[in-house]
Amino acid sequence: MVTLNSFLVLGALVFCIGLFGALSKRNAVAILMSIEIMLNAVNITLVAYASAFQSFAGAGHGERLTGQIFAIFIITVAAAEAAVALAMIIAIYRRRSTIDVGQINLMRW
Amino acid sequence: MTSTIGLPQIWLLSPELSVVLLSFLVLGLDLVTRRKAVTWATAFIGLIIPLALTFSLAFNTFGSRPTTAFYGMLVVDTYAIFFKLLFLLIGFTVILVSYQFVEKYLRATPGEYYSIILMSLAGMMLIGSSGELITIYISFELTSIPLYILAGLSRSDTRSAEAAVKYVLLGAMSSAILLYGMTLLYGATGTTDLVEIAKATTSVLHTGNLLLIVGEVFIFAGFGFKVSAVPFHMWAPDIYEGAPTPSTLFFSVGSKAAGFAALLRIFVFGGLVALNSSYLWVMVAVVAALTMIVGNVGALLQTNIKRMMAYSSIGQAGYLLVGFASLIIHNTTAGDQAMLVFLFVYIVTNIGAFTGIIALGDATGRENIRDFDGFGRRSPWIAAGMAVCFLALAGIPPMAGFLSKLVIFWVAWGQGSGMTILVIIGLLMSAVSIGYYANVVWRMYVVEPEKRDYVQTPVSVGLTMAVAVAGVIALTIVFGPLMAQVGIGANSLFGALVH
Amino acid sequence: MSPVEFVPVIPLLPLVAMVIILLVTRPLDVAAQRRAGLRPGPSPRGGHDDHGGATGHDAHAAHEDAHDAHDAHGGGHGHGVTTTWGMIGSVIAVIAMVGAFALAIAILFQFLGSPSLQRTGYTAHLWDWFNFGPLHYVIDFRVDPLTAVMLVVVTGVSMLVHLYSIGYLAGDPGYSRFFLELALFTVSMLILVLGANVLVLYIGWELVGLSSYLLIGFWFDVAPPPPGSDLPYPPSAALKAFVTTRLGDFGMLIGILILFVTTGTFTFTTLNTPSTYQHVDQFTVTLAMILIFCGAVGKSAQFPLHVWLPDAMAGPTPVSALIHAATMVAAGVYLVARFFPLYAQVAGPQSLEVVGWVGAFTALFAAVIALAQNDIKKVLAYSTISQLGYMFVGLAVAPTDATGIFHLFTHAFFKALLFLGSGSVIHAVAGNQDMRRMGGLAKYMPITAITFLAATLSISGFPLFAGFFSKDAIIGEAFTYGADHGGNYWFYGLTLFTAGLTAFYMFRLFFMTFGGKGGAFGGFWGGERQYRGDAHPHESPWVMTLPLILLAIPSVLAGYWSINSGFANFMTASTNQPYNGPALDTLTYAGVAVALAGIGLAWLVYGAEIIPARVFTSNPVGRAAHVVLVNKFYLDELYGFLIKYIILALSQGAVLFDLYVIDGIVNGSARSVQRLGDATRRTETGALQNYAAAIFGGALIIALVVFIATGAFVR
Amino acid sequence: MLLTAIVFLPLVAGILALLAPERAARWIAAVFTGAVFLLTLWLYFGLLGSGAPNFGTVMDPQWYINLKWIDVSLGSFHFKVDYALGADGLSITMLILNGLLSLLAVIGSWKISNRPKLYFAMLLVLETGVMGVFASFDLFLFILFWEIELVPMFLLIGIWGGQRREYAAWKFLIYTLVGSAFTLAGIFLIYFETGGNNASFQHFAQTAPGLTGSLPFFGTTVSLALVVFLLLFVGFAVKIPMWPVHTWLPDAHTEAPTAVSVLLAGVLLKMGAYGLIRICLGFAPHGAVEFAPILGVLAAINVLWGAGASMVQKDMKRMIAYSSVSHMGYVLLGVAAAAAVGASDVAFRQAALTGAALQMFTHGTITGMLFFSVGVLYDKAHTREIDIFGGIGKRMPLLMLLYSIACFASLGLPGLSGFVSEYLVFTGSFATLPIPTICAAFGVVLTAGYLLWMLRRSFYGPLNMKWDWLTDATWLEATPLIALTLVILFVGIYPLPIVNLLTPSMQQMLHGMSAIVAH
Amino acid sequence: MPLNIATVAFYVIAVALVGSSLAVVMLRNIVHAALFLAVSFGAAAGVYVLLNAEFIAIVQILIYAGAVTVLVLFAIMLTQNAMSRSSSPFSGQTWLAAIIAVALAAGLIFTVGASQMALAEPGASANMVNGINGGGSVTRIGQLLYSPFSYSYVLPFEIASVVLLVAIIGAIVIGRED
Repeated sequence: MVTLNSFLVLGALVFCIGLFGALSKRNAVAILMSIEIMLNAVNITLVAYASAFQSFAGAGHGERLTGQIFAIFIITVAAAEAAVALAMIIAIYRRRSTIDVGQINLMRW
Repeated sequence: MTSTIGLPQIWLLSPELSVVLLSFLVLGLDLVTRRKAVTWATAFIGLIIPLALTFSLAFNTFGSRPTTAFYGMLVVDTYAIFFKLLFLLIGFTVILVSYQFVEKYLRATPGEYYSIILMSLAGMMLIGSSGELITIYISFELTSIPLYILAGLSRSDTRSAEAAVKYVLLGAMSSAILLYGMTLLYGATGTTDLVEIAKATTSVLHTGNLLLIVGEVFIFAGFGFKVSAVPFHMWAPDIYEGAPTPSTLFFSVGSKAAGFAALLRIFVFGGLVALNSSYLWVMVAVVAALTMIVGNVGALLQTNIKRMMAYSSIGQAGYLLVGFASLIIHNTTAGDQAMLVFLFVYIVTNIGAFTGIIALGDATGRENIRDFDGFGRRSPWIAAGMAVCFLALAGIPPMAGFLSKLVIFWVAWGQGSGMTILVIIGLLMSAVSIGYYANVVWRMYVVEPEKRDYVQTPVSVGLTMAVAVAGVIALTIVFGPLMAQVGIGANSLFGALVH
Repeated sequence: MSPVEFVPVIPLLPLVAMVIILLVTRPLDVAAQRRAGLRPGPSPRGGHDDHGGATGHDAHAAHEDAHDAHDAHGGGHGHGVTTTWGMIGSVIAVIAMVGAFALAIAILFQFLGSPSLQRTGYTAHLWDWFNFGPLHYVIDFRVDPLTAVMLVVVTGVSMLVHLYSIGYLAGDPGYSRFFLELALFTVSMLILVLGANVLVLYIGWELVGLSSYLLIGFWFDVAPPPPGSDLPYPPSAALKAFVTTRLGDFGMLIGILILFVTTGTFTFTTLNTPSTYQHVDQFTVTLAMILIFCGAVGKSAQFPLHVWLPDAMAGPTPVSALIHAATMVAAGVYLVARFFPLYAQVAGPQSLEVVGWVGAFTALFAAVIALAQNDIKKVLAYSTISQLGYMFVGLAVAPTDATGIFHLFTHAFFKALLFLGSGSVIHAVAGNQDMRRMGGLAKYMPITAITFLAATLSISGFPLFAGFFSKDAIIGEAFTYGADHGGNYWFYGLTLFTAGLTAFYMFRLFFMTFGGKGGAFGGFWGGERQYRGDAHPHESPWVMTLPLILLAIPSVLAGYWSINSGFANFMTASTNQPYNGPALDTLTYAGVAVALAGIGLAWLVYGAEIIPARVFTSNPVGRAAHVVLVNKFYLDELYGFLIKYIILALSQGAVLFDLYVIDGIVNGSARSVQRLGDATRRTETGALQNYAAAIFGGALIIALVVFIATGAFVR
Repeated sequence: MLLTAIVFLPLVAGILALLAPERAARWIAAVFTGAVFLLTLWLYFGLLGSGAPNFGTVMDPQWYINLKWIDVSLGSFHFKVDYALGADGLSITMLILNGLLSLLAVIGSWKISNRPKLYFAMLLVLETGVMGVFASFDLFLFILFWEIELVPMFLLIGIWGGQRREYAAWKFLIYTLVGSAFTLAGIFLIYFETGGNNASFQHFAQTAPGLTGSLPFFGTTVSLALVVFLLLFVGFAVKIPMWPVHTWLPDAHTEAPTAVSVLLAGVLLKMGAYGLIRICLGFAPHGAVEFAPILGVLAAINVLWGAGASMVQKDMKRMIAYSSVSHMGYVLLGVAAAAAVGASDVAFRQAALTGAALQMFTHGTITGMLFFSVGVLYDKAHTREIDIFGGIGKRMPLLMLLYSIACFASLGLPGLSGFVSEYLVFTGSFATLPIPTICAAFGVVLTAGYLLWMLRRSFYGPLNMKWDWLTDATWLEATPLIALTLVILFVGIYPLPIVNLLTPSMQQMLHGMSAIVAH
Repeated sequence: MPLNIATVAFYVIAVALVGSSLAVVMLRNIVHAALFLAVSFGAAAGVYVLLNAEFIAIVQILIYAGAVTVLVLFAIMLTQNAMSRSSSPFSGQTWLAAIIAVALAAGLIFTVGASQMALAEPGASANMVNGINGGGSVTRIGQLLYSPFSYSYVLPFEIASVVLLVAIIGAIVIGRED
């Protein structure tokens, strides 16, 4: 039986996979990809909740579609953020010829 | 709650709206004129409009107004107005102090620069008056993305680009954890409206609800990143150091204030502190203690003044978190009020401190603590103002910094035995903090400079410093009325709970 | 208005003189000296050396070698001229002292003539310091028979010493300063004896210490004597005197405090009333009295705190006469006498036993050391210590304080005379103090010699001289005491033996100085042939001989006051106990016999030189003893060792503790905070993933902590 | 108004001195400190004029002014800081002392040439801070003023100090701040335990006897009042300074310029003692009573430790600094004795407490004089090493005279003020704390030892020809010394006025303590 | 337990999602990873479809699988030589990352399963994928996003527009060649 929990667990798993990538990869672009996976997981969770709350339609604002709306905003903003982040990665690549975050450590201590 | 959108609702939104429109205008000026002064003046003078509109909101100049608009997503209570004013103050000073920097060091055109700042400012102002999670998130991103950009704006400085990359990637991660937290909150309560969340937490849910707790922890982590609370603080030193100095000033005051504005809005207005307060208290208290310790201790051996200021701002966040902890433990407005006052004073003093750093940085391009040797003679007035602000940050009387810190600790002590340990840690860390704050004063006044030339500072920087110092002194004198006024704002935050 | 009501005037007179000298004559004197080129003017660097001050002596003093420097002190041999202003100041001081002395005499006679006044005394309230409930800290003067006697002694000797000093110090650049300090001493001593309560007494007590310090160090700028010389060095001697007496004062202070907290009063009349102590443990009082005696031990140079007095001879000789022989050192005796009712009636017998033992031992001890000294003033110094010991024995063994005080009274005169006489001698032989380079001076300075002889006879207890009456009374009382206390004749034996020693060393001194083999009257009256030095001795001027003559009178005659216990009855009038002195003819004969034996032996060895002095040092035992005596039983060395290796070592320990332990902790914690700061810095690796890991790991840990706090895992 | 003027006139002068041309700075400082000194004197004489003078107590302060400053309720508590200034005998004594020493400090640093504007400005700000401490009648205002003094002192040592000024200035700053962190915690504790609505001195004095109860402490309990006392005391102990937190003092005093050393020893240490008496003793008497025996022992250690350490110092100033440690021990002893409620009569405790307060005054003048004397010597010779000199009394007779007077006053010679206070302390404290008193009294012997030994080594003896060129103190240099001599002599001979001034406030305090004994 | 087509679909999609996400983080070749990212986004869209959120699914495909993936690929191409191929793509703290990720996953799974929700008494245990019951929510979503007259998220919507604007400016300013 596929219950809400199935989706939530799926979301949590994917979130943590993305997290693992974000914490372990050295390539800045790969980190960005991992972050996108994390955001995706958040979206899955949100939409799952939204679906679960659909049966309570009318009980409050937005007929419990809020989760879906939220997901849309997240997708939008994530895209914008990705654009800015990629621009920055390219900018640093121009200067340092590397996008290995292990080497992007001029500033420390 | 009105169901339509009309003039009153637009009025409530008007400060933010006007800031956004101003940013468009400034952006457009690039096409029309190449004179930087024009752009600068437009941005600066234009900010008077949102300021006026905010005051009209504060004093209800157009008749009695609703407190919410856009279906509860925009909440214009006293708390929101307080933060709007605070952010406008930040906006004024940051723009004022940026003039010379824009001339000399900027990668972007002035129009782009000021419009980015203004958009971020609009985001900050919206955070303070958002009554709903989605709005908060979006406002939060509106605040953050310009900050990422600002970090990377320095021409020919590799460190600036590095700071930008670090900031954007870490910021995105913190967004992710924040969103996950919001999602869990949504899952637990079924709504993103803070008032509804407050109702759900007070009526339906029970203490010990893990969904709620994990959601709260993640939200705290997300905003903890913004306010640079330990262990989410690690970005701060690098980004402060790498970013151009006016941007750093903007991070250190704007970003932090926005983070706290959102944190308080969600936790207090959203009624989260009503449940689980004892567990949340543990969380916040531990983080507060760590933040104070790491911030103040870490600053001691820094050589770069901006990096030192980053640690300083971490330490200051720790004091604020002490206020937050005392707010949570007994769910009283006292902690809230103390935090707002502290934030206010912190912002004014930090502006002054950074203005001094900018003055030297603009003139010489140097930003090591060592470079401040003999600054007291090379630029007596700026140095004096800077010294006053540093000492206020350190909490040395009679400046308002002492009083605000006193209030934070006073309130915390009043909350009971657990908090006293936190207060003692805080007091000891204040004593430690003098080690690096006074060090700057020491270098400015005691150490002989390598060369005795006079450091030229433009009027704008001098003016900013004058405003900051006057502010610090004025805040000291009117501290009582200030507390009372801020108290109204703090109380308004608790409004949702009584519904 | 009777004389006694003017008693505050007595200290006031020298005080006024002192202030005049300080503010008027001395600055003018210094200015005059500078004009005359007698002292360095404003330095070439253009400083403002224009208000003079305590520049001692003479510019070349520092360059002369130590010996000469010392010689130069023998009373201003033409190194300078006394300026008019200096002379005016000294004359003012003398006039003030004459006035004070006259008033003191008047008061004494008033007391003698009024038995009621003898009983009640007279109290003058000057001003309050403060009052706390029942505790009164007030400045009061009180005159009773004891004080009246002391007033006469102090003002009398002081007056004569002032007069004498005009001659002795003539030409010294510090002439004005000397009179200033001398007047200060007189004021202090008068405060001491006039105090109606312990507070005032203590004030005077400390102030005489100050004056003593200043006057010992009068020649503060001389070069130290060469190593090996036993000449005292004024700066060191002054320091030693002050600190040593302070050590005694420490005990005294504790004793005072015990009395104060048990009785709540400082006033002597209350303190000396036995009924005050109805509810006080006797042991407490005994302890307090022994502690108070510590003060006396220090001030009166009793063993083991006597070491400062011989060194104090570094001061000018008139100072030695006034302070270190006649008055200040007797203050200890005065102190015990002041508290005598407490010692005798309230405290346990142990207190007076301690007084007696210390006194008796010191008397013998100092007399023994005096045997081997060659410095004329040192002999007199040890003699003083010894005689003070007598006085304490007298206080300890007699039923009243009169016996001891009477010896104080007579001793003041003859010992002052001895010192002034020795001063006259030193003056005559160009500052030399070594008796081995004197001899035969009688012919050169007959007045000095004859008066000196009178004093010597007096101190030796030669019948019918003053010392005979006072000292033999003590010896007699000691015998009675032994009879009353189960055959404890130790005091008697010691005092008697010491009397012999005293006679011996005093006549040794006399013969070595004035006489010698082949002199007239069997060696008593020497001349050129006996003189071993190389100066040109001469008789002193009249200002110096006049005091000698004046002092010789009481030295001879003062003893007759004790006939029929007159003095004792005067002293004890307030107690209404008629006093019966020891009727001990046989014992007196014993004392006289011992004295004569001592004189005879001295004549045999030094006067006629029938027995060579080598006899004492030619055998190994004698030689060893002589070495020990010359070195004064090595007590100075012992104290030096204690100070260096105990006090200074402990102090150094404290400093090191501060430096390494406390500051170690302080700096260490500062450093560990810094190290923590460094560690904190090092966590900022610059690597983005570490930061991210901190964010998520931190959130995870916080969540876990909260989980545990909620008990989520338990459920 | 008078107190407001006294507190803030120096600040105004400081700002003026910064703005004025360099030559005028010292005149501004002199005129203003002089005026302030006269005003502080008027504090006393103004009261004296009115028939039976009422010098005030904590409950009944004179020259009282109370303006609302901060007054907001936070939760169930009231955060209230009033601008409350007042004075009782204790305050007036200290205010006069500060007025006098500040004036003399300005005169004593007349010749300063390195950045005089900043120097005098800092000196004046310092005066404001100290005046504020002695005049505030609100605990929060007190702590506010308490810390004002830090930065001027830090800079004064740092800029105009000696060789190791950096170490000394930092040590002073951190030490004091860490100490006052605890004091602030103590203030919080007492504030909330007494209702959390009022921080006025009167309020605390009234509620002090009610400060009972206990706090849990690692499985056991300690009395609340003791905790309050100890927390408050830490900051004061650092300032006094009490062994073992005294080690900042020798460094700070040694490195500070002369006038600053004078102020540091003369008034800043008194801030600690004032806090101890006024706040610890006055507001946490239960705790004081409990702690008194230990305080007595610490006092004795202070006296002996300081004296011992002075004995072996090579640097004149450092020696005097350690002597301050020693002499402040007498203050501690007096306070301890006043708190040591035993069988003894209250009169003894009053004597002890008055003695302690008087010792604060006398030590301020005497040590000030000692530091001035060393300063005169140092300005000429540029060294303070005792053994390097020798026989310089010959070249500097006036200095020798005045220096000797200061030394004798310090070692407790009757007729000079040091004796009065020390004697008073001893007579009072012996009743309750005999053993510590005996130990402390031995300090008097040691004091005589090291001070006179120092004089003997540097001033006595044959003139070391190396110093043949030394000139005597000028009139300008001698002025502060002579002024202090007069004060020392006056108090030494006729201490009644100052004791009368102190008595009512001391009595009030002891009255509070007696109420506890009755409990 | 009824095993209907939707359930099967869920598991298939779930496996694809987890697998492709793992591939993204595990693969050495960054280009391959980017391609798997597209797969992952697509799988997520499938999940949305299962949850009756067709609009989200479409947006997901368009923005994520389309735009963002392409953007990422461009970025990868532009920074082609940035990473030396010999070295590992993982940083030194891989194990730490793994521990954090696993622990966090465990905690989150524990949390979401164990807690009471304000609205979900029947829903939490109900079968969520009874079948695809047709659209219908798109109109509502549209209304909710920007209707000025009924309850809608018009304020965040407008703010989002500014966010996009600022992102554009930022990308231009940052990406501009000096």
